[in-house]
Amino acid sequence: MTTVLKTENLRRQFGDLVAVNDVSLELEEDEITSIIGPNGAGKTTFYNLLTGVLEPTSGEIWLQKDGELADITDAPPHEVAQSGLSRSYQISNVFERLTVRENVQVARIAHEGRTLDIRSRAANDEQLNADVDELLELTNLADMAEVTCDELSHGEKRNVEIALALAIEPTVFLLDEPTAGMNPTETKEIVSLIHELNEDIDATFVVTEHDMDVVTDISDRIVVLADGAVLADGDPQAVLSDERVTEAYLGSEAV
Amino acid sequence: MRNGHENNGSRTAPNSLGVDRRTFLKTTAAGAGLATVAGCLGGGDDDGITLGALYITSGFASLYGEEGARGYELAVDEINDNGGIDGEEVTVISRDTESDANTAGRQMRSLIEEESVDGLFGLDSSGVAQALAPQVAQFQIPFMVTHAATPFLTSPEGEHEDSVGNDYVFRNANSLAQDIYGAARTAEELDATEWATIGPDYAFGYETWDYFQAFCEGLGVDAEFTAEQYPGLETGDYSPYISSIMDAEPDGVITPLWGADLTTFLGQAESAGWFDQIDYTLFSVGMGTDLPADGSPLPEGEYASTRYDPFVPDTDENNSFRDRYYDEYETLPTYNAEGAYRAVYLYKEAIESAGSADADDLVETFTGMEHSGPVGDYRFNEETNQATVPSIWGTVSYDDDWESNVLDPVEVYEATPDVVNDALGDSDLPSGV
Amino acid sequence: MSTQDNSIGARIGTFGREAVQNGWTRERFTLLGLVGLVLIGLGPSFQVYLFTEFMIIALFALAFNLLYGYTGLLSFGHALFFAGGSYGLAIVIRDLQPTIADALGSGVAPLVTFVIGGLVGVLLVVLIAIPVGWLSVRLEEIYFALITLAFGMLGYSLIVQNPAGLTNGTDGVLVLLGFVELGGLEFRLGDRRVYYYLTLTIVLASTYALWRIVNSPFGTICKSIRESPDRAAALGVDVRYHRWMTFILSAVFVGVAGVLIAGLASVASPYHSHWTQSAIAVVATVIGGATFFAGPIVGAFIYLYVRWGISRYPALEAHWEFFFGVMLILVVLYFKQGAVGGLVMLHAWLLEVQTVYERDGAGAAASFVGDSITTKLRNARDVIVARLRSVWNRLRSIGQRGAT
Amino acid sequence: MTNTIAFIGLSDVIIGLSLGSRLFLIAVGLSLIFGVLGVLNFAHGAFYMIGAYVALAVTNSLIGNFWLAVVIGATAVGVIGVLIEVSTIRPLYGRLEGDLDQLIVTFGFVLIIHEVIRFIWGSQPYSVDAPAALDFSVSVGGGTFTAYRLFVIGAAFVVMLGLWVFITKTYFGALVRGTSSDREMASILGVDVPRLYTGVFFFGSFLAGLGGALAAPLQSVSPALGDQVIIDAFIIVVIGGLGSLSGAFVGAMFVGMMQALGPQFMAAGHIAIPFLAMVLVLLFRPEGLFGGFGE
Repeated sequence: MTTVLKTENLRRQFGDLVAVNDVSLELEEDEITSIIGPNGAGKTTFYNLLTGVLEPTSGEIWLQKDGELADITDAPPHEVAQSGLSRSYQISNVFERLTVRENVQVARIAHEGRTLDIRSRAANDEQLNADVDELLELTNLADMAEVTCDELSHGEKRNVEIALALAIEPTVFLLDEPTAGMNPTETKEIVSLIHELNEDIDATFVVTEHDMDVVTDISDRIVVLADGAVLADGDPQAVLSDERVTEAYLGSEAV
Repeated sequence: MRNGHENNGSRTAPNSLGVDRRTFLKTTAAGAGLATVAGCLGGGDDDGITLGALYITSGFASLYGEEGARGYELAVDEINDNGGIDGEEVTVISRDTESDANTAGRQMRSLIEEESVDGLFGLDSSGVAQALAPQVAQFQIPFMVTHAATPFLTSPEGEHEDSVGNDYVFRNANSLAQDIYGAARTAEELDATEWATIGPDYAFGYETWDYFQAFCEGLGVDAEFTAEQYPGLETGDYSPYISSIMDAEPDGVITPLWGADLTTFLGQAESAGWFDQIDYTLFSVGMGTDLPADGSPLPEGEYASTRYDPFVPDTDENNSFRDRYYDEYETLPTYNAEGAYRAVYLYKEAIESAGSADADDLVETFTGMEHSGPVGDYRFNEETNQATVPSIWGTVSYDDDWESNVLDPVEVYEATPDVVNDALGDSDLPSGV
Repeated sequence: MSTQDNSIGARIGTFGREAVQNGWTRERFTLLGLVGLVLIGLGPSFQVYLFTEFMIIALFALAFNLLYGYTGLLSFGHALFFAGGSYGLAIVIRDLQPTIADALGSGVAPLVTFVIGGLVGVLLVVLIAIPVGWLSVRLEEIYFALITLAFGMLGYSLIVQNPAGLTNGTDGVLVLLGFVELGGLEFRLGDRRVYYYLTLTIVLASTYALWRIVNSPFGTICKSIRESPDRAAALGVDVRYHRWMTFILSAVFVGVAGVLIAGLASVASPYHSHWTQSAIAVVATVIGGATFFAGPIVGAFIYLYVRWGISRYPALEAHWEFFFGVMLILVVLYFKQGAVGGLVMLHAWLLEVQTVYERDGAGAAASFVGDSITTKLRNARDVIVARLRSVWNRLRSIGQRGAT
Repeated sequence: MTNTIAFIGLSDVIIGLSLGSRLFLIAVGLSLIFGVLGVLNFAHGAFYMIGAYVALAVTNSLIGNFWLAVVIGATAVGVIGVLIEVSTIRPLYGRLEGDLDQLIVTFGFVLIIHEVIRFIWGSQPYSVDAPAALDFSVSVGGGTFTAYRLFVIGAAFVVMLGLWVFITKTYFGALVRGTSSDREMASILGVDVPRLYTGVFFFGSFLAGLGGALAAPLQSVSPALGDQVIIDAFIIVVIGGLGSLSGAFVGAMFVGMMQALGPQFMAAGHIAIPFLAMVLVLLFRPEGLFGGFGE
C-alpha cells in the first residue's frame, strides 16, 4: 500500500476559533475512508483546506503525483484539481443551465488542458464526446445527455456531480455527503455506484457521510473528527465501538 | 429588395412540405418588414424647396436650437406668405445634433438622403461643425453655418493643421476671429492690463484665449495674460474655478462660456463677489441667450459681444425684422435667431438668382455673393466663404421698454479680411475671414 | 457533410450543392441571408448607412456579451476598447497618411493606411486590455462592474486631456477616408456602399469567429464559469486566467467595432469612451437576450431601428430613452430571454398553429389561436395582478405598522 | 510643504468642504442601501435629481417655502424609492446574478427618470433661490460665500452626526449594523428582513432627495444632474467602502477637495485622479478604506 494523500499538522483558525486542529492523516491507495463527526467538527473546513479553497494557518498537504508525493499546501483549487484531487459537493454544485453533456465536457476539457482551445468545436469533437459518453454511461446519465441540469431531479444531479468529479480522472476522490437528501432507493444506487467505482478505477475515496449504515457499508477505514481534531482512526468495527466516539455524538446531540 | 421578396414568395408557394411552410412564414414576415421599411423611404417630394436645419434642441444648450427655430420659422412664414421661392413653397426640416458629432453626422445624412433637402444650415457647436465640414464636401451640398464660430471652419484646408474649410461650407454669422478682434479692441479702451479667461474645456474655449492673446499683441494692447481655467461642459458648480481666477486677481476676464453653463456660472460668480472684485468681464457669447429676461441675465455694466444687434444698424430692414420678431415671440431677436432667419433668405435669393435649387448652382452663387439682411450689408469672401460681418461689442444695460438686456453704448468694429489679418500680426493662427 | 476532403473549397462546394438541392435547408437560408445582405448595399443610401451602423453596434454588443452573457462578468467599461480602436485608426490616418502616400503613392495609400490604422487600433486595444483585464478579473460581480467603469472613465478623462497632443481633447480626431486608385479600380473608401461592404465583410468574419469561440471548448469553459466559478475551479479550470483571456478576446472584437465606427462617423470622439457608450452594449444585449448568441444582434437592431423610427416623430424623439428604460426593466424582471427568446417562443407557437391547421383545418387553427392568445393574456394579467397585489400588501403592511 | 498650505488658502478649503458636503449627502444613502440590501442603486443620482426638481417646483409654487420644499422633496424621493424597491427590486433578491440584474433594472430607472424630468421641466437649467434668511454674503478666508453654502456644509455634518447616533444608539440602527455585516444571520435572528429592506431603501432614497433639495440653490438644476453625480457617488462609496458611513464621509470630502483644489494645480488633469483612486482602492482594498456601516 502506498500513501496518496498526506496531511501534516494541518491547522486552520478563524480568529480564535480553531476549526481544524493539527490534523495529520495518511490515506492509502484504493481505500475508502469515511470522515465522520458531529456538526461543526471541521469536516467541511478540512475539505476546503484539501481542495485549496482555504489556505491553512499552518501545516502541510501532500498529494501523490506521478508516483511521488508533492506538496500542494499552497496550491489554488484548479491546481489541486489538476494534480488529481477531485471533489463532489454536499449541496449539488453543477452547471445548472448547461446540458448534462456540456457539464461533463467542461471537466474533460479542463482535464485535457484544452481550456484555451478556440479552434475546435466542442459539439463535433469526436474524442471528447466519446469520453463523455463513456462517463455518462458509467453514471447512468446516458438518457439525459441533452437535458439541462436545472431540469434534473435531486438524485440525478448527484449523479452529475459524480460524473464531473470522475471526469478529471482523479487519484483521490472526495465525496461530500453523497447521499444527502436522497430517498432510500437513490441512496442504495449511490452506494452501489461507489462500490462499482472503487473496483473499476484506481482511485482513493474519502467520504463524509451522516448515514451510519452507508458508512459501515462502504468504509475500509473511518476517521472521526471532533472539534477539529482526530478523535479516532481505524477500521470501522473498532472505531464505532470506541466509547469516546459514542460520547462525542451523544454529547453533540445533547447540546 | 422587393424583387427578392417576390422571388422568395413564388419559389415557396408550390411547395407543400411542412418545413417549407414554416420557412415561408419566416420569409413573409421578413419580407413584409423590408417592404414597410422601403415604404417609409423616398422622402423629400420634388415640389417645393426643402431645407435641413441642424441645431441643438435638447440638453444644456437647447436654448440655441429654440432661438434658431424661431428665426427660420419666421422667415419661412414670411416667404411662403409672399409667394414662396420662385413660386415654390419652402419647408424646413429640423434635426437635433445633441451637440455630438456622431449624432449630427447621422442626422445630416438622414436629411440629405431621406429627406432630400436642397441645402442645409445651422450648427451651434464648433467641434461638431469641424467634424461635419469634410462630410459636407463629400456630399457636395451647400451648408450655411449660422452659429458655430471656429475660424478653422472657414480657413481653407491646408492653411493650418486644423483647417477644414472647403467650397461647400459657408458662414453667414461672424466667426470667433472677428468676434475676438472686437474683444481686443474693447480691451484696448479699458483700464486693465492683467487678463484671465474661464472657458469651456474644448477647442472653442482654448481658441478664444489664443486669439485674444494674438489680437492683443497684434494691436499692441498693453496686456498681460495671467490665468486660465477650463471647466468641462455641464459643470454643476463653478466655485473652484471662480475661486482660482479670483485668486489671480486679474483686472479683466474674457469668458466664452455659453448655454446653460453661462447661466450657472453667472449665479455662482455673483455670489462669490466676482463682479465686485474683477473690474471688467467680457462675455463673448453672452448675448446669445441672455437677451431674454428669463434665466440669470448678464449683470449691467459688463461687456458683451453679439453677432447681430437688434438696433444696429438702424435700417428699415433691421427695424422691421426686430418688430415683427418681437410681435411674434415677445422678446428681442438674438443673433442665433437672426442667423437662422437670414440663412433661409440667403437660400431664397441664391435659388432665385441661380434659377434652380441645384447644389452646384447654389454653391457657385453663394461664393462671393453680396447680401443684405437685418445685420447689414456684407459679402462672402471667395477664398474663405466667411461673411464679412462686423464685430459688435457693447456695455450691458437693461432696457425697460423692451424688458430685456441690450448693448448700450455699442461699438461696431468693421471686421473685413484686411482688418482682421492685419490685427493678427505675426501670429500663426489663421484668420478664417 | 460526409465528404472526406475537408479543404475550404470542397466545403463551400458541398455547402452550395446542398443549398441548391435540398430545398429549404439551413444552407439555403444562410445563402439567402448573404444575398440579402449584399442587396441591402444597393438600397437607399441612408438605409445603407443605418444598416452599417447597426452592424457595428451589433458587433460591439456581441463582443461585450462574450464577457457578460457567456462568462457572467458585467463590464461597464467596454467603451474604452471601442474608443481604443477608433483612436488607433484616426491617429494613424491623421499622422501617417502623408508618409505612407510618399512611400507607396497616393493611389493606394488610403487603403493601406486604413488597414494599418485598423491593425494599430486593434493592437492598441490588446495592449490596454492585457493589464486592464489582468487587474479587473481579480474582482467579481458588482465590483467587477465598478472597476471596469472606473477604468473606462479613467480612459475617458485621459483622452479628454489630450495627452501629447494625440487625441485632440473633447473635439476628437477627424477620420477622412481617402480616394483609392488601385490598378484600373477607383473608389472612395468612405463611399457609403464601399464602406458598407467593407463593414459587412469584417463584421461577418468577426461574428463567425465569435460564434466559433463560444462553441469551442474555450466557450464551454466560459459558460461553466458563468454558472459556477468555484465548481469550474474544482475541476481544474484556472478561473481568473480564463476570465482574463476572455476579457482580452472580448476587447479585441470591441476594438474592431471601434475601428469601423470611426470610419463611419468620420470622427474618433471621446464620447466613444464614455460609460454611456458602454451602456449601449448593456441595453442592446439585455433587451436582445444575453443567453442567446443572436441576442445582442437583435438588441442592436431594436436599439438603432426603434431610434430611427422614433426620430421621425420629433415629439417622441426627445424621449426615446424612456422606452428603452421600460424595456430594460420588463426584460430583466419578466423575460430574461429577451427579444430572441420571444422570437423562439413565437416560432414554436407558429409551428403549433400549423400542426393544428394540418390536422384539423382552418377553423380549429383559428380557435387554437384564439384560445392560446386568451390564455397568454390571462397569464399576463395574473402576473400583473399578483405583482400589484404583493406591492399593495407590502405598502399596506408598512402603513399599518406606521399607524400602530 | 508650508508654502503649499499657504497657497491653498482657507477659501479653497471651504469650497472643497461645500462640494464634499453635497457629495456626502448623495453617497451616504447609496452606501447605506448597498450595505444592508447589497443593491447598487444606479438610479441614486436620478433620485438626487428628483429631490432638486421637487424642491424647485415647491419653492416656485404657492407654498413658496424653501424649507418645506426640502422636506417634501426628500419625502417624495423616499416614497418613490419604496415604490421602486417593492415593485422591481424585491423580485430579484436571491436570483442567480441577482445583483447584476438589480444594477441593470436601476439603470433602466436612470433612463426613465431622466426622460420624465425632461418631459415635465424641459432641458433648460433652472436656478433655485436660497432661502431669504440665508441669502447674504459672508467673507471668510479671503473668499466670499453665500451664507447658504456654509449652511449646507453644516447640514452635512449634522446629517453625519445624526446618522452616527441613529446607527449606534437605536434599535433600527442595530438592525442595520447587524444586517450589513451578516445578512443571513439577521434573518436567522428573526429580523423581518423584507420590512427592514424597504425601510432602509426608503431612508437611503430620502437622503438622496434631501441632498438634491438642499444642494439645489448651489447649482443649476438640469436633467444632466443625475448622470453627473452618480459617477461621483460611485467613486466615493468605493473609496470609502461600500456600506461604510464614515467611509462615505471621508470619500466625499476627498473627492470634494480634489474638485476644489485640482483646478489650482493641475488645470485639467485632476478629473482623472478620483478614477485612479477608485481603481487602486478596488484592487488593494476592495472592501474600501473603512469598514462596515456604523464603523
